[in-house]
Formats: sequence, structure tokens, C-alpha cells
Amino acid sequence: MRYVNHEAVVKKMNKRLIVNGIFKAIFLAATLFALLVLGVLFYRIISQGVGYLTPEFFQNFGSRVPEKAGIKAALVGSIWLMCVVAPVSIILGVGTAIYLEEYATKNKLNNFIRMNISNLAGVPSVVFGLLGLTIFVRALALGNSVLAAGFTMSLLILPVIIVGSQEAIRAVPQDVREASYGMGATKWQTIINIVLPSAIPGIITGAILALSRAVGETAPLVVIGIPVIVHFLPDNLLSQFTALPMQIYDWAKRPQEAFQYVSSAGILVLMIFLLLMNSVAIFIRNKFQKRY
Amino acid sequence: ACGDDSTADEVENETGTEEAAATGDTQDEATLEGQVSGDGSSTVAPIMEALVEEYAAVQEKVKVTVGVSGTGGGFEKFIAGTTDFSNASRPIKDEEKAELEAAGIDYTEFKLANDGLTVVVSKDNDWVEDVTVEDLKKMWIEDGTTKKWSDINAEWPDEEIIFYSPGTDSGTYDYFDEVILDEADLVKAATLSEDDNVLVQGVQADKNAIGFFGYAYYLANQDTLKAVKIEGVEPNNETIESGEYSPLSRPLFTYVSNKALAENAALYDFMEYSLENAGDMAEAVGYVRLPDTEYEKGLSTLEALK
Amino acid sequence: MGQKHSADKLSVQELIQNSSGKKQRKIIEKMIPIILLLIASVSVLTTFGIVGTLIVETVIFFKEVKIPDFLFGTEWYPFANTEQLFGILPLIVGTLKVTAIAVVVAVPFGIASAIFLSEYATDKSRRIIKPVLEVLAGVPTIVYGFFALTFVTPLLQQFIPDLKIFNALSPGIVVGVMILPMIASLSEDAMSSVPNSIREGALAMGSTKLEVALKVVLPAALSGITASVVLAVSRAIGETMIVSLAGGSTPKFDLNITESIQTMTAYIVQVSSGDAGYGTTIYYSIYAVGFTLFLFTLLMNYLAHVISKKYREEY
Amino acid sequence: MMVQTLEKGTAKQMVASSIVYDTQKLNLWYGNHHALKNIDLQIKENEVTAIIGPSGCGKSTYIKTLNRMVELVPTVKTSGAILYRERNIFDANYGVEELRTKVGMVFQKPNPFPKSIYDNIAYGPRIHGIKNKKVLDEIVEKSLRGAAIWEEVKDRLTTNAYSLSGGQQQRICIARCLAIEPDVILMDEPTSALDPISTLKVEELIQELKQDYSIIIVTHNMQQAARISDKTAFFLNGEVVEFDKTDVIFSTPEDNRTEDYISGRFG
Amino acid sequence: MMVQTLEKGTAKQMVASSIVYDTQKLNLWYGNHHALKNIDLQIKENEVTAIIGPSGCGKSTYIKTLNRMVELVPTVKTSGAILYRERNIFDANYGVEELRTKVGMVFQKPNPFPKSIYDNIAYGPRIHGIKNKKVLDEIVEKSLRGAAIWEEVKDRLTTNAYSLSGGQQQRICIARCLAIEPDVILMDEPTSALDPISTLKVEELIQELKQDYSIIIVTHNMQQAARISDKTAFFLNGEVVEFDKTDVIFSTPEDNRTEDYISGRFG
Ligand SMILES: Nc1ncnc2c1ncn2[C@@H]1O[C@H](COP(=O)(O)OP(=O)(O)OP(=O)(O)O)[C@@H](O)[C@H]1O
Ligand SMILES: Nc1ncnc2c1ncn2[C@@H]1O[C@H](COP(=O)(O)OP(=O)(O)OP(=O)(O)O)[C@@H](O)[C@H]1O
Ligand SMILES: [Mg+2]
Ligand SMILES: [Mg+2]
Ligand SMILES: O=P([O-])([O-])[O-]
Repeated sequence: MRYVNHEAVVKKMNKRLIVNGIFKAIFLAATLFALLVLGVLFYRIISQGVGYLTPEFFQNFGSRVPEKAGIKAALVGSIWLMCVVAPVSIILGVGTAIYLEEYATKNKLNNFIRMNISNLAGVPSVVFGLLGLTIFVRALALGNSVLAAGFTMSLLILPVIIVGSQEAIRAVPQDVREASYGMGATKWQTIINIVLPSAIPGIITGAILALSRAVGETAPLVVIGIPVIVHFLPDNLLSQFTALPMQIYDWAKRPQEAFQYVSSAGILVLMIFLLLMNSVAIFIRNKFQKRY
Repeated sequence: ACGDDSTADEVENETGTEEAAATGDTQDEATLEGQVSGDGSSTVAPIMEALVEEYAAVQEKVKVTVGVSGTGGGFEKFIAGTTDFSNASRPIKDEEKAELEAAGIDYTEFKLANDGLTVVVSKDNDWVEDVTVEDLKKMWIEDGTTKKWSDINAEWPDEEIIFYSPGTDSGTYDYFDEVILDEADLVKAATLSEDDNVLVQGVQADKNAIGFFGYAYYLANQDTLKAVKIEGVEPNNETIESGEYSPLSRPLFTYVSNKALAENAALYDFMEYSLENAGDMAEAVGYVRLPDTEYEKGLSTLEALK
Repeated sequence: MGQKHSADKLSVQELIQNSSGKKQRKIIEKMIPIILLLIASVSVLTTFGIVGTLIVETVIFFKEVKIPDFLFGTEWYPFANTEQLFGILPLIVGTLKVTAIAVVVAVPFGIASAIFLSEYATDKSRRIIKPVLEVLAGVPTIVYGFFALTFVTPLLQQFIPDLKIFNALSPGIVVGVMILPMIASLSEDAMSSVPNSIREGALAMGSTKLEVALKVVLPAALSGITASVVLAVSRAIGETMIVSLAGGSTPKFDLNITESIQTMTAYIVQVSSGDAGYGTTIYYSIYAVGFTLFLFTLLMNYLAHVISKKYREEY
Repeated sequence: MMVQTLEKGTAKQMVASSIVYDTQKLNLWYGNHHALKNIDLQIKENEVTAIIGPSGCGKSTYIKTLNRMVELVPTVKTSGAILYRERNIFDANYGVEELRTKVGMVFQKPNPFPKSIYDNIAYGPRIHGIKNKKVLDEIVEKSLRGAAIWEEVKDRLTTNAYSLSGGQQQRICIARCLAIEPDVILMDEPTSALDPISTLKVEELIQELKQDYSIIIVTHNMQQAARISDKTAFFLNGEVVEFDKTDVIFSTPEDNRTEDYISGRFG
Repeated sequence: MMVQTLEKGTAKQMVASSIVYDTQKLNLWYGNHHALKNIDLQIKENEVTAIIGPSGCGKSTYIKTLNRMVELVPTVKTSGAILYRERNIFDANYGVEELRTKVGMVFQKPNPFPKSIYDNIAYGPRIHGIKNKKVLDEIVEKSLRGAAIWEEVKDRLTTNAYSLSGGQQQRICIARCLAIEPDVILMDEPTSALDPISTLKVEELIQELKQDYSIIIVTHNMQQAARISDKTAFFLNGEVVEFDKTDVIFSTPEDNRTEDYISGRFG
């Protein structure tokens, strides 16, 4: 007895293949949608902003006159911010990762730390802003300083750096560690001389990606109250400052149409900044590709 | 906006020469250093922004930051002692005075300019030209109903009114609330924002919208916004300075800590610069300057606090 | 010869014996784990800090506002002169509107992209498309917000004349674009981890690629895909700048998406940039809202965790 | 077994009807790697044809070419022809899906779908358009019986197929294959991942199946080939060294290399 | 080779001086798994001791216990004693680092550090506090010569060790080990990942090294054990079945199991 009519199956095959073809096209179109959006986004920002991207734009502070508005304070401010965020978040992140990967045994405390990190990764950035406002700006009285914003951002990207560093450290094969122990090296010597050098490209790549998130984050800065009318450059960690996304936010909200173009120019600077950081990450990734 | 631009250019030239003069003869002034921080009214902010911008060219090493938290928000910080001066679009309230006293902060009030609080609609709105204070009350006081233009004037369209108002922390809000609404509640449907730019954007995009904010913001966006006459009087320099545009014209202030003035040479210098230039800046950004005597009075008060 | 060698041997071992810093090394060895544990505890402290500040200030808030009024009130009207109303539902509804629109955009597009990448794309096109998705995921939200306000809203207004300049639709769509890469790449990971042998099994029965994708791979990767969607939803709920710039600041308890709304995050930003001074009820309200937001995202993350753990694929 | 009684070299017309697969001068390259070289092979109806040879000789490649699964590797190039039921499967208008509904395949590692046992079996019929629940029920039962696993699983058809043991999973895969009532079943080392007892069960099953299906089986286990197949092809380095009745191959092979391999001298 | 001429059972004092490792009633558990059972084994100076046995019998575990590397597995528990040069290595105040500076180890898979050849060799001296560049240079040359690889690499000491072939890498690992002039060298299947030619080179090297070092080598290759070792221990299931001179073990083992294993009957 036959249930499957192969003749009928063959007849229907064509239809099924056409459906397959149609869906393939739909899936492709959906994928291209993302590319299209990115294209439109870049096109608009470049076409609007490029006219304002003059040398003066980099030399001027903000201004109420669109033509005179510049990004100097914000750009330098963002660089200052990174100078706090990078060391703080990398030291904390890598330290935590080393602890979890090399020292932590499977006990309750360490499980709690692990679980806590994965939860922290999901906390919205605006909530980190509230933390920064309450603890750094107010309780520790750091004000709207580079340091307060830097600490806030560091905590924000900490989980990303930890997870990235953990992966990089885990990727160092056990046998080179054993080789080092076998030579009589202590644990810390092994970590410093063997594990970290091998893991560092991975750590740096992850860290740069995390830092580029910190460069673009706006909400925490708004919440901790970073000002925008700033006509000076910070000269120490307790200086007030402004940052790229804050400046862009301010411009974007202004009603005069010309400020939209200024805003686009600001976005371009921000995107170029990010692009440079990511290129460095990719460069490091390719240059120090794992050798074992 | 064109005329406005040319004034801005003028100011720029003037300060340009001043700057040259300053660096030319008085060395000590040019080498001033220090930090000055203020906060407060968003209505005053354009004047402040202009002052800060120009002042930065004169005294490169003095760091002036001016936050824009609204008059009330500014006073909070001023009371907390985190700022040296606080901008306000209304006179200081008694509660605020009391709190300042409690905090041991002596202060001095300076007038910077005059502002006409302007009621605006979109350029696309072709029905509203002139309203009465009564009309404004009808529109803006919360009474539990959904307001339509036709409720105010039967000839106006049967469309819902969309409201835009400065946030409650702002002096502009307080002022409007006091003189128009008699401290009743503002319609709940209103979009409130501390950021006047948001209001401008909201109103200009919707022909059923109405909003109010400082005269300067109106001037800067004349091409997309239409100022509504109040009881037949249009807001402009003359009507505001003369007080004819009533009840919606008002002075703008800054409040400075006396102690900080005495201790912080940079603050003193900035305030001196501000009073010297406030009139020009006010005009440049669309407000109305005070009579010169007011500024001179201010400067002599300041001198006494050095 | 043996003698000579043993003399040599002594040399290095002796150098080692005599080398300084042995004690120091021992101390370092003892100190390091402690230092690292302290460092690792920063992340825990951060969580405590977040939960602590949120709770402390929220408790103060609830001294002035009754909890049921907060939880079930349908009016959020903190700026009133006479009677401030703190019913959080309008803010939650605003958040959910944006999130729902984002999901409607991101889930079909994201999963379709994931299917394309994992089932149809050649290696070469995958190598081009994936980095582009990464770029899309790396665009700062402020840029998206600007894009929503200055491009998407005007564009939508061409089709929906009623659309207000601030509305839920435009930021919703853009938040959708923002979370799309996340769904696409996590779902693609889930689908790629379905072993090829299963795919081959289906193909060998005469399935078309579509049938393999929809009837075999998709169900097999379902928990991973669901987890990715839940995580993306959590992201959408917490998204701030896009909704602040393009969503407006009018909390409303309705289902309209063409008019101005306010989300929880946007409220926090509104109050922070206005900086309601210390001590006012409004000031504390941002912590109560922040706490609510925190609970929402915590729940989502927990859900994602449970889904991907409990319903782990069997193969 | 009428077919088997036919002698080699019978008149072409007669043979044609009973020939399932006629491979003609088949060459296959993975990129530059020449994996199959000038294969000529005729596979007959209702026989078990075993393919043996050392690792890497092209056994899997050949069997995967028979249902064109090999084309999943993007670098694959072929020349020559494979006639399945007298039609060249490489013809531009021969749909692979059509071919694969007639030619089932069982893989080395059991690869059930991560679905219930029932859905595993019903998968094929369903995608081919059978929706009727009763018919599906019957197909499932018949196929599971056919794969000699009905008794073991009939009470838990809704449990996930991955909860079964490896040997059971492999029989589920065979049942899944039977469900679309194929003409030929290809098996690539179907027992190499199984324990001895499961292997035995599957071997018995193959013996039964050959009454209804033509079976081509790749195996590295020479005893298995000897036990279950009617014909055996010995592959070496991508070439067919010898193809003959299984007893001939294992008793009196013509080629030295075959003998060496069978006697365990290499491979 | 004076030591080898000593007979079994000589007066304890005399033997003691030449005994490097004295394992006494050693038991080891991985969690609940009893991996080493009551091991008693005395290893002498300047001999090559081979450890053979089927997979999983505990060879690696034993050799890793000798330098306490086995403790990297957190679940490990031990009882009994291992006296290294008459001091129990399990003593609370015996630092593992100190032990491991005297006892070098070479692993199954070559595992040079991802550093230059020079830095690989200098690693050990450096971590132990030797910083003088000239001293290091000398140590590096001497160690590379000792590992019979100096000529091959002397012109590219700064290249990464991973650019070398597997056999060269393994000799680098041996050189790295020699650089701290250990007393004993432990080797865990040091040639199992190498091709025959490299294996030969490493075996020759071991033969030379035994003049200066005591060597304990795990191997699964019985010919290798026979070729290079002086003594052989046969492990089975975590126990030492037999321990004797290599020629005795391979010609006239006392235990049947040893004979079975050596003749290839299992394992
Ligand atoms: N995807 C591929 N790409 C390139 N070369 C391949 C690929 N698959 C197989 N080959 C090569 O083709 C040759 C034949 O491989 P095939 O898998 O057919 O061997 P086999 O006889 O099945 O071996 P085994 O008994 O190990 O399964 C081998 O040399 C193999 O390396
Ligand atoms: N880390 C570990 N945790 C638990 N059990 C282990 C671990 N390492 C080894 N074992 C177990 O201990 C026993 C001895 O293992 P060991 O590695 O010493 O064997 P071996 O003789 O070296 O075998 P091979 O020849 O395969 O290397 C085995 O049963 C093994 O499964
Ligand atoms: Mg194969
Ligand atoms: Mg071993
Ligand atoms: O910002 P205000 O001027 O309205 O207080």
C-alpha cells in the first residue's frame, strides 16, 4: 500500500520551489533593509554635515550662531572622558576577569559575582546615570566633572569589558599555563608573563568596542547633568566639561534649521571618532591573531 | 531672522575691537584665571550663552559654565551652594529667599534685560491673530475637558488644541501661571519642556498648536512661528520696553552670591563684563535692552561688592 | 664529565637560590588574589549601588505618594501646582508603545535576516553583511534619535498627515532598527548552532531550503531566538535618547501612536535636564520611575536567561 | 530475488529496466582535489550494494553524489553522468528536491530532528503535501514498523527523538526515510556510531528492507559488507577498483589491491 | 654508570643518596575516582625510568603528582608521601614553586610560549630572578645546545617559537626545561605528537640527557620504552603491577598482566 504519491509530489515540487524563491527574496530584502537604513543614515548625515566640517569647526567652541559653532570643547571633553574611562574600566574589567577565570573557585560568592555581572549588562544606561548622579556627583561631591562622568561610564561598560576579557583569557590554552607552572613559576608570574600577553589582543579589541560604546552614550551624561555651554577645555579631572554626544544632543534640539546641519557635522565627528577606534580594534585583532 | 543676524554681526565686531583693546593695554585683566559657574533660567540662557561666548574670547583662562535648569532649578543649586550666580526670569520667591538665608548665602539681584513672554502659533495657523487674557484662560486652565479651538471662538476650527508650555521649573511657567492663570492648574494635555527649543519645534510643526515662551525664541524663529497679539498689542521692542505689551512683559535677572563676588575675581570680572554688555547681547539675541541707567546702577552696586 | 656538569648545574640553581625578591614574590602571591577579589567586588558594589540608591530615594518618594496611586494611577501629572499626580501607567504605556512598535519592526526583519544569513547566504555575502550589522549596532543612540526626529518623522508625515512631530511611531520604528542587529546576530548564532547534519537530514528528504529553515532549523533554534527577542525587548525598554528626542514629553494613558508620548526613560531625562532640585517630589519621582524601569529590564533579562537555560536545545 | 539471477552482460534492454543508477564516467572535484575519477557503476533494483575502501577514497563523496547532496559543498565540480531511472540527475531541469524524494538517505551519525518522534516521521509526508491526520498516523506507524522500532516507541510518540538511545535514533532516521516511500535508500556508514547490539539490529533491518528498496551502503566494516550486501564495490583513491557480487569480491577478487585491502594489509 | 651497578636491596644508607624520588603508599583521587592506588616506587639518579600502561591507567596522573602539577585539578586529593631528595613534597611548607624549579617537565604536545625562541628559554631563569643579559645569553645558548637544537635556531632566536616545526618545538620545550638546570626531568609522552624523524631526534636527545639528569618518561610506545629506558614501571588501573630493569620487564616479566600487555594482548 502506498501513501505517498510521487507523481503528485513531483507536480507540487515546482510550486514549493517558487515559494522558496519568493521567501529567499523576502529574506534577502529584509537583510538589505538594515543595509538600506544604514545607507540612508550615513548619506543624510554626510550630505548635511560635511559642509560644516571645516577646520574652524574643530577650533571653535559652541556658539549660538550656527556658522560659528564648533566642536572643540566636546571633542576634547570626550577625549578627556576616555582618559578616565579607559584605565578605570580596563583595570576593573581585566582584574575582575582574571579573578573569575584564574582564581575564583566555584563557591557561592563567585557564582553571585558572575550572575551579577550578567545582570549588570542588562541595566539601561539611564539607570547608570541615576547611580552616577547620586553617588559620584552628589554623595562624593565630584560635581559634573570629568571624573564623575568617567566613573559612571566606566561602570556602564564594565560588564562588557569583563565578559570580553574572560573570553580572551579563556582562549589561552591550558598547556602553556602548565608549561609555566612546570618551570616553577608562581600563579601571578604565569598570569603576567604568559596568560595576559596572549590574551591582550582579545582584551584590547573587546575593550575598544566597549569604549566606543561609552563615547556615544548620552543618557547618563544628561542625567548627571553635563553642561553644554562650555567655552573652555578641561585642565584637570575635576573640571567641568562637555562631550560629543551632549553637544550633538544640544544642537539637535535647537529649532533653527542650520543647527541640524551643525548637529550632523557633530555626528560625523563622533562617527569618525568611533570608526578610528574600531579600526584600531580590527588592526589589533588582525595583527596579533592567535599563534598557537 | 535676517535683521537679527546683522545685529549679531555688529556685536561680534564690537567685541572684536574690545578684545584687541583689552589685550593691548591691561595686562592683568588678560591673565585672569578661575572658574565661574551659574545656572538657571532658560529664558536668560540665550543672553548668557552669548555673554559666555564673547567673554571666552576676552578672558581665555576663565572658565564659565552656565547650566540651563530653569529658574527654579537654578535656585535649587544656588541654595545648595554649587553655583556662583543664578539666572531668573522672575523675581526670587520668598521661600527661596528664606532658604538662601538659612543656607547663609547673601546675594544681590541684577537686572539684565526685558523679555516679552510671547504666545505663539504655527505660521500655518490662519485663524488666530489676537486673543484676550480671558481667551488664554479658557484655553490653558485645566477643567477636565478636551479643548477645541471652536470652544474659544466659534469661528475657529473644530480641532483639538495642542499645547506646549515651558516646564514647571521655569520662571516663564511661573510667570504665565501667575499673571494669566491666577495659579490655577495648566491643562494636563500640554507638552511641558524645560527646553524652549522643543516647544518651538512642537508648535511650528502643528497648525493646531499653541505655546508660549520668551520673546527671544520667538524672534529667532519668526519664519515659522506667528506671535499672537494680546488684547490687540503685538510684542515688539517698543511695546515691551514701554510696558504696553501687558501683562506679559517682564524683566530678566541674575542673582549673584556676594561672598563669591568678593572671593572670586573671575566672577567679579565676568559679572562686570555681563552688565557692560548685557544690553547689546540682549538685543542681539532678541530681547529688549534696559535703559542705560539701569546697567550703570547695576555696575555701581557691583563695584561696592568687590 | 659528570663532575663538570654538576658544577655547571650549581651555577643556575645557585643563581636562583641567591636571587633576591623571593620573599617579595611570596607576598605578591598572597596579595594578588585579595586585590583582584576587591576589584571584582566593584561590579557587585555597582549593583548594590544601583539597587541601593534606587530603593532609598524611592522609599522617600513613597512617603509622599501612595504606592497604589503610583502603581495604578492613570495620570502622570507631576508638574501640577495644585495636585500632583504620579500614576506611572501612562509612562509604562508610553514605553510599551515604543517597545511594541520596535518589536513589530525588529522581529520580522531580524529573524528574516538571521534566516538569510544562516541558511541562504554564501560565505562571502555573510562576511560583508555581518560587519555592516555590527556597524548598525554600534551607531550611538543619539544619532538614531536625531535620525528619527529629522528624517523618519518628516518622512512618515508624508503618509500620515495626522502624525505629530513628537509621536510614538517614529521612535518606535527607529528603536526597532536599533535592536534589529541584536536579534539578527543572536538568532543567527542560535540557528548556526543547529548542527549541519540535521539540515542535511531534511534536505535529503527533498525539502526545499525554506522548509528546512522554517520547519527544522527555526523550531530547533527557537529558545535561542526567543531569548534574543527578549533581550532586545529589554534593550528597547531601556532605550533613552531616541525616545527623548523624537517621542515627546506628554505621558498619556491611551493607545494612540501618532501623538506625543512619554516613556519612563524620557521622563528621567526630562527631569534631569530640567534638574528639579534636590528634595522635591519630582526629584524623587525619577528614582521611582528608574526603579520601575530597572525591575522591568531585570525581569526581561532573567526571562532571557531562563529561556536559554531551561529550554536548551537537545541536539 | 529475480534480479539477482540475471547474468552479467544480458541484453541491454532487459537490464535497463532493473537498473536504478547508471553512473557513467563520473568525475568530481573539490576545488582542485580530484576526489572521484571516471566512475562507472550500475546499481540494480532490490539489491544491497556495499561500497568499501580505505578512509578518504571517496565513498561518502560518491554516495552523496547520487542524491546530489555533495553539491552543498560550494567548490564541487562534476563531469560525466549519473542516470537515475534513465534520467541524468545532472540535467539542468532535474530538480534536486524531486530526486531526493525518491532517494532517501541515512547518515553516519544519527541525525533526527529535534522534534517529537511522531513529527520526525511525519516530516517528510507533511512537506510533500500530506496533511490528513489519519493518513499521517498510518504512515508513521508503518514506517516505524518498517524500521523495526514501533514496539519500542509506540507509547511515547510525542517525546523528543533525542531522548532515545543512539541505535534507536538511527532507526528513527531510517523510519523517517521510509515515510516518504523512497525508491532507493543511501546509507553512509549507518552503524559506525552505534554499539554492537544496535548495529546488529540495524543490519537485520537492512536485510528486510532490501525486499522493497534498493539500498546502497557505505561501510568501513568488511564483515558487515560481507554479511549484508549482494554486490560490493571497492573504491581506492577515487577510483572503482573492482565491482562484483559480494561473495566473488570476498573470495576471489580479481585485483591484487582488493585482495590486499580485504585481507587487512592496508586501510 | 656507577649507579646502575648497584644491586637491589643494598644497605639503605647507600641507596638513599642515589634515590631521587621515593613514592610511599601514594593514593590519589579525582573527586571520588580513585586514580592512583598505593603506589610504591623508587626512582634513582641518572637513570631513565619509563612508565608504561594502557590508556587511563594513571601514568600522566602519577608523573604530574611528582611535581604536584596534578593539584591544578581542584578536586584532587592525595594520601601517602612522595619523598623528593628525602623531603616529602606534600609537606605544608614545601613550596611547589621550589619543587618545580628542581623538577622540569616536558609535555605531550609541544607547548612553547607564544614568544620568541630566546624568551622561551630565558623565561625560567628570568622568573627566578636572573636578569643579567650576559648570563641569560649564556644560559640560552647552553640550553639550546643541550637540547640539540642550537644549530637549527641560532640565527633566528628572535622569531616566534610557533614558527618552528613540531619536533623543533618539542626540543625548544626541552631546552626551556634545561635552562633552569633541573635535577629531574619529567616527560609525559614527549614524542606522541611528533613524526617519526622528530621522534628519533628526541629519543637520541633523551639518551644524552640521562648523563646529567634523572629522567622519568611516560610513553605508550613500548618499543620506545625498551629503546631508551633503564627501568620500566608497568601501571594498570592505577596500580604498579611491576617495576624492574627494562630488559627484565621486556624479556621475563614476573606478572602475567605485564606479559599480556607487552605482547599486545590488550591496551
Ligand atoms: N568538503 C570537502 N572539501 C574538500 N575536500 C573534501 C571534502 N570532503 C571530502 N574531501 C576530500 O575528498 C576525499 C574523499 O573524501 P570522502 O569523505 O568521500 O572519503 P571517504 O571514503 O568517505 O572516507 P571516510 O571513510 O573517512 O569517510 C578525501 O580526500 C577528502 O579529504
Ligand atoms: N582532571 C581529571 N578529573 C577527573 N578524572 C581524571 C582527570 N584526569 C584524569 N582522570 C582520570 O584518571 C584516570 C587516569 O588518568 P591519566 O590521565 O593519568 O591516564 P593515562 O594513563 O595518562 O592515560 P593516557 O595514556 O590516555 O594519557 C583516568 O580514568 C582518567 O579518566
Ligand atoms: Mg565517509
Ligand atoms: Mg596521559
Ligand atoms: O527657564 P525659565 O526662564 O523659563 O525659568
